[in-house]
Amino acid sequence: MVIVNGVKVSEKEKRQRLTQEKKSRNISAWDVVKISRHPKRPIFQDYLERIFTNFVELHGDRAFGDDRAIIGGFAQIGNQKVMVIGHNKGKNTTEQIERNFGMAKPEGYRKALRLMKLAQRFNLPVITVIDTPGAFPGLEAEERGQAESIARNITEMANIEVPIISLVIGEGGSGGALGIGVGDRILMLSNAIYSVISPEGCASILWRDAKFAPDAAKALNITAEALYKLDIIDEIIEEPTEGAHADYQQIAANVKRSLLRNLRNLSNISVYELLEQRFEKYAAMGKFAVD
Amino acid sequence: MVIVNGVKVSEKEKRQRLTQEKKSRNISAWDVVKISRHPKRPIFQDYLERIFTNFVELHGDRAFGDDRAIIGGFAQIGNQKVMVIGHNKGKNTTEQIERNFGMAKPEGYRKALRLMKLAQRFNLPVITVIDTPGAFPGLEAEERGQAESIARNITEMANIEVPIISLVIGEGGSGGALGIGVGDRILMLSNAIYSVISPEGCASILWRDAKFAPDAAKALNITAEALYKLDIIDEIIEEPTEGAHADYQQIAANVKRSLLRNLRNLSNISVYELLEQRFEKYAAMGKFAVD
Amino acid sequence: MSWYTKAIEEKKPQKKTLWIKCRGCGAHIWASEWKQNLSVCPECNYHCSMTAQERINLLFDKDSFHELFENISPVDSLNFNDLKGSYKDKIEANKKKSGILESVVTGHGKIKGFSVVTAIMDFRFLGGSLGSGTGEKILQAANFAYDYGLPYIIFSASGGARMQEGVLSLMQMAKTCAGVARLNKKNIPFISVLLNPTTGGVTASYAMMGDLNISEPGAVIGFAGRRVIEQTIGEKLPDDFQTAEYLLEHGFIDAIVQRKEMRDYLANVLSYYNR
Amino acid sequence: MSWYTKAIEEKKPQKKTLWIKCRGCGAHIWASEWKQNLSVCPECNYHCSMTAQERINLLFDKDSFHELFENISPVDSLNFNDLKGSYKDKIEANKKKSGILESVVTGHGKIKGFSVVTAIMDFRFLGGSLGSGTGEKILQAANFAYDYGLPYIIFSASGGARMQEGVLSLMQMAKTCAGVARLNKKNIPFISVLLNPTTGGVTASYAMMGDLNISEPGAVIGFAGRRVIEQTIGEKLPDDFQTAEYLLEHGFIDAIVQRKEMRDYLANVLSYYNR
Ligand SMILES: [Zn+2]
Ligand SMILES: [Zn+2]
Repeated sequence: MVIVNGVKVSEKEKRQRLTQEKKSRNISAWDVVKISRHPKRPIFQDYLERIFTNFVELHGDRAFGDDRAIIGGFAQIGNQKVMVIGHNKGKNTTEQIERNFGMAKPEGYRKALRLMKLAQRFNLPVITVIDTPGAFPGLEAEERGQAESIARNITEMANIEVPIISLVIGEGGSGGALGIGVGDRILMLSNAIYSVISPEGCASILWRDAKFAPDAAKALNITAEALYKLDIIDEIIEEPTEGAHADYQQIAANVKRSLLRNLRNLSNISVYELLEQRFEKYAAMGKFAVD
Repeated sequence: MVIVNGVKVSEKEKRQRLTQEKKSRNISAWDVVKISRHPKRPIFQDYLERIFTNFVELHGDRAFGDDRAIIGGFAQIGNQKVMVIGHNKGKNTTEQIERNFGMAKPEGYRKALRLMKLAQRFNLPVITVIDTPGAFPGLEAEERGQAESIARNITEMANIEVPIISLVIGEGGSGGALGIGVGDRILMLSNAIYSVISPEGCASILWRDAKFAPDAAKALNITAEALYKLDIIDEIIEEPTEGAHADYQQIAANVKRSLLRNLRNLSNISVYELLEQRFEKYAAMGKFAVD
Repeated sequence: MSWYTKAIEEKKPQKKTLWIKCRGCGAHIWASEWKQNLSVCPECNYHCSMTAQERINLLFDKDSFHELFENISPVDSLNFNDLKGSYKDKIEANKKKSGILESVVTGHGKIKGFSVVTAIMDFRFLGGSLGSGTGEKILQAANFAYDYGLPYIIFSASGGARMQEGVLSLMQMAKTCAGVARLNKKNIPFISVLLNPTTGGVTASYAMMGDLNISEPGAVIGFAGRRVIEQTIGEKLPDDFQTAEYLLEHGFIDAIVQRKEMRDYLANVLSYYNR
Repeated sequence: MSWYTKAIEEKKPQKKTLWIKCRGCGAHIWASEWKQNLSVCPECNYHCSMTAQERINLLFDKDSFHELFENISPVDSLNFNDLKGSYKDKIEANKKKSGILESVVTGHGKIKGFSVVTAIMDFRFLGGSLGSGTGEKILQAANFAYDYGLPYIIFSASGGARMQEGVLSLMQMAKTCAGVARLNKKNIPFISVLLNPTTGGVTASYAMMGDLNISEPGAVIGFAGRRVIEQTIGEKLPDDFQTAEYLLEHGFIDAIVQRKEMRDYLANVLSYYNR
């Protein structure tokens, strides 16, 4: 017997569920990787400017620093007030260096958790926006508890008593992404990726050469389409054919529509139900054999 | 009308309450300061060895480091299992340097808070042992949130759902002492001091010269006797006449007896009542005029 | 803990003063311009301290502020005397000088329509030090916020605990934080505005415990005094040490807000409270 | 996230081996002495890895251990093929090699009389990697501890998430931590024992979230791989980087316990649980 996310699902059922979203696209997983990293691809800041109003940035982890690789604060989307938190890649070299290319350190994850608890105090839903090559793999990050900070976020997000929507807009790089990614809904742009390891990293371990990254990308199932099929994500937000960078207004409109719909759907659930459903959602993830 | 700790108290009543504890002692506040800092005065470690058994030291704040100026862990006193946390001064120069003379940094206060929450999880009462000249006044401590860490402890200790007993064995130095000092009971050795500022610091500000420290010591009301009169502390544990250093066994026995009695008294209070009483205790502290 | 108490003593413009010398840059500014600019230097943006009443006027909707617990004042319970005289005399002098009875003014009011409970420290009164009366008022106001489910905003400006009340003043740190802890438990927002200067025991208690910690540009915020730290480490500290900007960089301040934008900023933040 | 998966592959003594070469100091130790010393080098105290079964024998009261969820095993749901073949084949080979069906053994048992629920990772099975089956077993065991109100102890030894299951393996971090979060909420102790090596996604999830984090001497514990970090910072890392001793110094480990003292230590800690 094969368990698909906790329940037996026939392949037919699976295919039907996908039909509404699936577009016949003739691009490879590696093409998607390249689009997800396109230098002109809209970043968190672009969505902040186009979708959100009245952003009040809040700084600091109250213990060590203010990591610019993750930013967050109060914001409004339509008439809905939220806490929005996201990886902050930067649009040019200066910004990218200041923001460490969206690779957060422990103080970044700890700030994110602080803001989620603040959202709980203010009774606001949380939107997390994911776009990172991964958590920063540096000495000081390791020293100050990169692992601890991600582990704590993943654990405590399970108990945050307001709705959480996670949106993958570009690169969903491993633990660095999941560290703000434990949402009640996981949405993903159609050319975003979400992976346990970078295709290059995987290729250099399992193929002994990073140049096999395209093979690794395919094998890892990192595209929105693949992840929807695997029941990891809840919704794919369609990009323009060439990718989100081709039409900032269009993709922003699509993202906004999706966020508002999902906020609405989550708004009438009691805290008890919300946390039960969140638990069940993650408890159901994975495929394994029994006997 | 003068309010003494939230209620009108007649001077007569006050004196009666003190009679049982008060000894007619012909030593000045400054003498007490000197005894409290006596190089041979028993430190936390001495009580750990004499009163507690089965000590399991637990390390680290889970964010930055393991401050040796505050140590703590599971321990047993008589048959009672507790979490014990205290300032750790050191007995010789090597130890004193390693432990920074009992002057804790933010990571020390954060470790202490972590252990109090651990005590809550294990349902164990907390004993905090205070003996510090003050929180470490250094650049790195300031940078990493000396103020924040003390403030957080003081605040969160108000909500810790197990009994807390705070015991001042030597120097109760200002915020650095209070950072682990918000107990349901505050006990103090008869030659310990507890002060908002060191006598030297006070003298150099208000007398413009540190050599007036004896005057400041008297004015500040920092002895156990004075603080008992002011309803700040709950109990004075008597030392041998010359001071605790004269008889380690005797003072350890006195401390143990007092701790066990207070643990017993706190053991049958519901969590709700405990937190209410703790709130009322601190809400009542202070003397001011109304109208 | 009150190393700063003496260190900073802002000179407020007198009625007859024609110009103000800025403590930030030394520029001479016409008193009328200075006042119009909310006691902020138009040359260097130095934010000079304000009285509690000036801050009420600046931030609260007209006639919306109602003072609470105004009948609380200090007593010299230890008969504290130092070289310059008795605490008792200082209390009287400070009452007279400032026209208020304690180092904090408490009340409730509206900021652009949003009801809040507030405590506003006044640095003129004994250097904004935290005494028993101060602590009592701050706790009472917290309890008021708790009872009515209203957000609580404390504006701090203080040299720290009030030495002349001994450990009674130290315990005000625990007393005020007990109030904050109750608000936390009931999920009522507490906003801390740390003004120049906020130091010692005030920083190490309620002032640092805001759900949001907000400051004004250049405000000095610290625990230990600069001089004490320099003695400890044996070197000179950087110029921006213990400024609001430094604390923001180190993760302890959410935002630095210009004085003229504070009212809008607070109203905006309050609009996010969704209960 | 599995940089270590290949890096460390302990050679276990074969039946016929007369002596063992210590990976710590290179000394040659008689196999019988090695075994008697619990696979710890008598010369340099290097703690060599143990199988799950060896650890059960070492720690649990005789015949007290009952395995749970033993019928769960991996599936190659992505049809993952790399240069060296299919994940499917690897699963079968690892089952055969190790005699267990997943990288973790779960169950309940007693340590000196104290009942606990446990999950014990076995590094032999695919480098102790965290796959869907691993995550399922660890969560199920957490739920068992939750339902019965028993302390939960996880012994980790893992190269991290299992790449061959793609994001499914990444999500096991959230899945397992959801179990830990429920224990936290119910105030049920969770003790994490981090063994050599514990890295990547396992360190960044349940392994770091113990109410107590305990380790053995010299255990390598880290998030990013040493080589990756050296590439990032362009310098060589200190020798003790990412050892248990290093993590203790940096505040992430409560105690380092010698293998021969682990049983007593855990029993002692468990004796403090007072519900
Ligand atoms: Zn100026
Ligand atoms: Zn060896």
